[in-house]
Amino acid sequence: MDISKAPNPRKLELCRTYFRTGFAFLPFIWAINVCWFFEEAFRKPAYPEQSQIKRYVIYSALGTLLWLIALIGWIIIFQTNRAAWGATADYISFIIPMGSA
Amino acid sequence: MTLPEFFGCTFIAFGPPFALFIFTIGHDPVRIIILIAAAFFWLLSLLLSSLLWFAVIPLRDVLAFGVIFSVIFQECFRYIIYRILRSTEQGLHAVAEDTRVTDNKHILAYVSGLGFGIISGMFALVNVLADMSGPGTMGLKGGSEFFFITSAAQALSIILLHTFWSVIFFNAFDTNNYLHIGYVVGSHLFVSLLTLLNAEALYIATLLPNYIVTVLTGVLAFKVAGGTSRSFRKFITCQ
Amino acid sequence: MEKPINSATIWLILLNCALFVQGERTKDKMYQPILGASCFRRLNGTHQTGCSSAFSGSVGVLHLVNTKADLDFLLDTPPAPPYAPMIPPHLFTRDNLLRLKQAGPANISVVLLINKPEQMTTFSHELNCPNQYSGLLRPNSIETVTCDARNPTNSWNPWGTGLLHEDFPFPIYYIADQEEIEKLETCFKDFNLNYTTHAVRRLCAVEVKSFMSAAVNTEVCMRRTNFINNLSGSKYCDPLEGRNVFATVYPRNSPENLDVKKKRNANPNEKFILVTCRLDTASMFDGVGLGAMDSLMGLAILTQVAHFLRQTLPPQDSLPNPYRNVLFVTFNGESYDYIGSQRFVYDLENKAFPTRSTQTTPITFDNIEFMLDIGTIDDIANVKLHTLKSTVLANKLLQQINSYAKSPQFGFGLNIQSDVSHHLPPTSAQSFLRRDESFPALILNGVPANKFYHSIYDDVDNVAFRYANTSQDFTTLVDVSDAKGFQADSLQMKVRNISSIVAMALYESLTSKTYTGSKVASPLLADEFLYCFLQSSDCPLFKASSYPDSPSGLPLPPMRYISVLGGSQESSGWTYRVLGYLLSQPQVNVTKENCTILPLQYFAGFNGSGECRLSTQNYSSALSPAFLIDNYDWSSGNYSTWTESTWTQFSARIFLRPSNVHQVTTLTIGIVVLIVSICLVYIINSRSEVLFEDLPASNAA
Amino acid sequence: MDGHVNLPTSSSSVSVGSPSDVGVGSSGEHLERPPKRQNYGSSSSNHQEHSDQPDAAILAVPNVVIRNRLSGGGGGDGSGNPNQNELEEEQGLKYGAQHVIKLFVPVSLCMLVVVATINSISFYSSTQVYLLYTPFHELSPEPSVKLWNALANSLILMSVVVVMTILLIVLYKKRCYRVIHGWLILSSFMLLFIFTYLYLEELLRAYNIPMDYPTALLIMWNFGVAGMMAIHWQGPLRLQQGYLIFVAALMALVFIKYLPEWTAWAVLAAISIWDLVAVLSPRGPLRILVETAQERNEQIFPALIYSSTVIYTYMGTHYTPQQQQPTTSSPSSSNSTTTTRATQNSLASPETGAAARGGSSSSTSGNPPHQQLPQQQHPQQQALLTDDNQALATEGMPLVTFKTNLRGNAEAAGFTQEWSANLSERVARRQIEVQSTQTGSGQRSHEYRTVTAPDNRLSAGEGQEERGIKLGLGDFIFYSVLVGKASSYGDWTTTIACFVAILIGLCLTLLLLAIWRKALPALPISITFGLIFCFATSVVVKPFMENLSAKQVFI
Repeated sequence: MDISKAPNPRKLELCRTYFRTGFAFLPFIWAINVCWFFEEAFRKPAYPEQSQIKRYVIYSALGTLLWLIALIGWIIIFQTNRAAWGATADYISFIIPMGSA
Repeated sequence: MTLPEFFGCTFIAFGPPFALFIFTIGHDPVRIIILIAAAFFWLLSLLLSSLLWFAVIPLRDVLAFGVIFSVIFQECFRYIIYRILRSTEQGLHAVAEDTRVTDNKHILAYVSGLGFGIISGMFALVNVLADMSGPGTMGLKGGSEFFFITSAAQALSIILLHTFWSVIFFNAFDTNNYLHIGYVVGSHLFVSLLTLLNAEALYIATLLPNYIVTVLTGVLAFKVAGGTSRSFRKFITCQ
Repeated sequence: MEKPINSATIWLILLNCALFVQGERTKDKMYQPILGASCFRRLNGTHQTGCSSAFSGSVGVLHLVNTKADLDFLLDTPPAPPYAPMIPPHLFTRDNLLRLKQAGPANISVVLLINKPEQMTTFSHELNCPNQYSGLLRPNSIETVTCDARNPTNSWNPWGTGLLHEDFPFPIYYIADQEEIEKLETCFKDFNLNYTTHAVRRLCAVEVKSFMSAAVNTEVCMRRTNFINNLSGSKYCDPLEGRNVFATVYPRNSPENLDVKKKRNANPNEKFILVTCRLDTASMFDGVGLGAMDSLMGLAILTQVAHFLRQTLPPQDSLPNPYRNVLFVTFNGESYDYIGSQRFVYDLENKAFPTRSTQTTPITFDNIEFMLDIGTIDDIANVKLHTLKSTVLANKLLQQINSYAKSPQFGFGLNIQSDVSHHLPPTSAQSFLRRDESFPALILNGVPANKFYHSIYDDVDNVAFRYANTSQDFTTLVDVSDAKGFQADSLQMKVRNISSIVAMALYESLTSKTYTGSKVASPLLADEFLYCFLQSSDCPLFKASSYPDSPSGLPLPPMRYISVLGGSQESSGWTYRVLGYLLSQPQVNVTKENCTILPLQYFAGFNGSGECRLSTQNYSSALSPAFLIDNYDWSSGNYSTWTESTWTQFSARIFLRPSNVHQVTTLTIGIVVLIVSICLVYIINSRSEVLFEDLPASNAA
Repeated sequence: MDGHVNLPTSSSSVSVGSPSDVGVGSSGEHLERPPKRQNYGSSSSNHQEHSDQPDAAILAVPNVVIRNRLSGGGGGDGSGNPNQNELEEEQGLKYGAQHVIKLFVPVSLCMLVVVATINSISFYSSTQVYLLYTPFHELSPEPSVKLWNALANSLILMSVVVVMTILLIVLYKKRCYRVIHGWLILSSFMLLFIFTYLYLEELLRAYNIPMDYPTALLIMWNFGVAGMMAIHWQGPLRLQQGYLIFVAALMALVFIKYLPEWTAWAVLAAISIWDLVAVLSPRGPLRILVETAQERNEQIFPALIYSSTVIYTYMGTHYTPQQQQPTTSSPSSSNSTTTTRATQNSLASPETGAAARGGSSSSTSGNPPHQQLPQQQHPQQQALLTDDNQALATEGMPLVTFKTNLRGNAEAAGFTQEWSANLSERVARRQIEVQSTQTGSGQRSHEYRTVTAPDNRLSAGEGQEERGIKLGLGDFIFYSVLVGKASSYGDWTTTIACFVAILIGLCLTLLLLAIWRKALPALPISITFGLIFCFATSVVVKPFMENLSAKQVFI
């Protein structure tokens, strides 16, 4: 939907819902939230709900960042140590590569 | 993997058309539609010519035959497009109040020409490009090292030529300038038949004339489109 | 599509044509396929062996290696790596290959073995001690006691390089066909000579695709294959698996109690003389390798012996001990740590042989009187009888054998020496001795003379076999004086002699009467047998031993590599039929209609007329026990753990590889054109009003 | 003046709705309810409008803009002055162009995804497993056998489609919304999770990239949930569009993989024929649904229809200030419409998807996932349509923007006018007919009004993202199936030919809609063109081009 057309309370509600949903291991939702409400939070002339939206957006951004770092870190660790971990690595492998340890 | 070769040739052949599209077509839906419509008509012409080639079994190996007829068909379809677009403009005249139509015609010509060019370039090159992305290059069973790059260059010249041709062609019919019409058809035939020499890998003999023709046609199109040496000088000297 | 299309069928035609490509694509002018056989990857409990290409195929510049110098050139100063050396057999040596391996995929990405055997003297890539890590093991060691790897000259395969057990980072592709080799060489000569300018030229290169799914070792790939999360069921490797073929001279008359719940019990009265040999062979390349000398000789002799005994022995009840019988077993997968015999022993221990489905009582070790194992008979004139310890039995049999070998009546003129030591040949008997060193196993084995052991060159020529193609009856024994026109030194005669000797000795030990007849094994049978297994499955013997008018085999020799489940089990299948035919008794009064349920079986017979016979042959599984035992310790080395990796395709094609210079120039030109055109168009478009002065700005292009 | 303007706008907008829905229904025959729903809301509003239109007309007499807007809706005033019909024609067509492009882009994207996948992941180009609905596997080499296999298969599939449609009609008549909801959730869940999961797996496998379950599951979970929210609830428009395109591509891939060779082609042909029948035949299934829909005030769901615009109720509230004015001028119209609209959307939006997806999962409940796929697309057969929310948007749209837009879209006019010129009188005649039958029966003509023309007119107003055009995912899917199938033969010229042909077909469909004012299915023209060019190219053109390019001859 075109958020800029929505009434302010509605915006806040949406932003909050997205923010809360994000806690269910849904960093992507947070990312969406950030992109979606960035304009609202920082570019629009101030309105009562904006401060809250801003807060949610910032938190979502932080959450996304943390998740991103954690995920990338984990992927690096896994890919580098997969061969070394042997069976355990295989058991948590979604795709086991062909033709290599 | 010779992906470099692949991208290189792709850029050579389709870089300029791409740029043209981005800056002069992309922003305007109608132009895009005309472009695609032109492409569609070129497809029709190709279909007809290959049907002919297909039906005349004895002459299948005589490419010149197929080439000549496909050129003729293409020019016919160019004319058909011309008629359609012009009638569009009449319709516009009836409605639209501003004088857009009058100068539109060059744009329409240019757009449809580009459509012709791009699709013909694609059809000529796309499979070659696809084969290029493998690990190998041309030459195992004969064939020059420059097969791909020359193909790309030829395709580019054809694309540009089609654009210029359309501009000249449309204008010629507007002004009943049969000389120009003759020139378009003639040069098209000349270029296409010239490329027959590529089979013998006489690339200089084909590319050079082709690009000369391209430049000439470009200049002619430039004049037709209302450019003059004076305006060109102004353009260069950035006044 | 060359034919004109009529409108009625246009749709069909259209749909058809949509499916296949017509006309020549540029691709077809760039690439040329090369036919050959690829080396592939096998894994055991601890290692991976063989070769694999890169995931999307390995590409290397062709380089013809005629001398060691060429190789040095490639390894020391490669102008435009990676390369794909084309190596003739005589340079395909261990140190050369290891040097190539060390050079790494960056320099050597493919190795082509081209079939130019002129200067080749030896070509065996088996270990010096075949099955070095299995069989009769030295106490608390994983190495076999029966062979000393540190002393190759005294080993069982003195010429072995052991490359079969190396792991190569590049694919090795064997090109047998001279035309293909011609293609490669011309391509090399046309484009790759003058090495100095290699870096800046387009070069003739080869791409080999033989990517292997499995890796590391059997444990890993089996774990991954049987992995519960393996949703798509992708296989990484399959255990080597085949079928042993066994048959008895006399039909067994000890029916099994059919009650499935009851425990199976052996029949203590039954006594068997176990005559065994090995069924399979091995080689480095997929589908090539006949194992003519290294294993087919033994099989031929066993078949002859079986045939001879079947023809000469009196009815079982007239024997001094009417419960005695001869059990012929051909073990499969012996080349890979005795898969067949290990499984056989395992089954005997568990009273699982033969299976319940045969409806006969299981056999235990107590039923086995002694075992005569026919190993590799490289040189018929120089055969030894190996035993671990000197026993009465062994001496008695040796004496019997020699009595016939030397007897003037038959004039075989052979002398079988005895060898009593731990220096046992790598044959199936080791699996039995390993379980119990006192097991009465006698091994008939030739002195190693096979320079092509387990290789693609152990073929017809290696055994100097020439098919006589006398379409005479090979199902009957012939008189000793009747050579059927074979030279005395011909392979057929040699096989006839040795097998007659063995057969007579067995005859004597069974009947405890000396063999007085004048009939000996038929050289014709040997001729036909070898022809079938060395040259063409479409042969009289196979025809005779299959169902009448059943489709004849391919004009190729049967594959004798054990392969995997679902792989071609040609050799075991044919052996099954042949043994069944030669060891069965005709049932004259049974019609074809009633001759359907085993053991009754209908054979075409020599003249193809068809005859019903009472057969005794059967299969037993040759899958290593390691794959039956739950959570088996793969590195323990108790049982064979060989698996074969799965692959999607073997393919090779040659083409021209553009030089990097060329590629980079093309790319840069392209990019420059792109950028320039973008700038140009932008400028023209933005200032078009200046350029096309008499046009309003808005629409100028 | 604004007031006046607004009033007509609102009315016009409403009227817009109706044709649009028609459009929907038209190509969307299989898509059971969603179309009807929408038709529903819109057409109902239509009635109301009619009552208002007179005064609307009166208020708006001097204003051309108003006229053509109104004409967009009911012929009521249009009948007044036929020549103005031409005007509205032209202006209506002017803005067609943007919307054509707005459809080109997503359709091309969808095809791109499919073609790229086909060419990079061999999994999707090879068929070993077959759908439950294609019992004949075309294994014999005989072309004739293959042919009847294919025909039989496609027959079965089509009958499934019909059955599903009927089933849904029944369910809808019985108001079994619960069931439909269940279907919706289930099937969208399956699509977004299971098939995406398979896709991810094959993708990674194709490039032999190792990945661990935690990461994979996290990705799947995020992707799926975000998709559910975007499609069924609320999310950024771009995100929703992206998800819809991806879902369509996924479905197309499934068809390409699990349909036997010739069956795929047969099904394409059959579907487009069925499309034609269901839309144009007087007793087409769509029709029945439309009528039932009209008895209830219901509206199409946003799910499963690609929309180039925003489709949410909340804007209505946003506009309240401006709405005041219209209400004052003519309370009955704008008030009623807006309110109803709001309510409709709120309840409808979830259901639409349900209807669409519902058909599928219901029938196939209990089948393995890939077998369920086939069905899922039937419901999604939707054609062009606009949502009446545009009405909302149009309300309070200042006249100025409209005028500027006129200038802005000059070329648009330039392009489309040609057609209007050729067809003007014919259209005029049509119009007259329509108006003459402006009575109860006249409604029909309303319902079957096309979307584009009015829609475009609206689009003249504010930014493009505001108002737009919708295309059913079904069309996406089958276009992509066609192109993907063509590309699976490894010949790019064929692929390109199909692509161009389909786009042109789409153009024509839109034009015809704009000109005929009669609901047209979106599949037939494009698919026919596509099929013709696919086979013609691969049989006739390809050899020719290959000979040429092998010799480097350029024409």
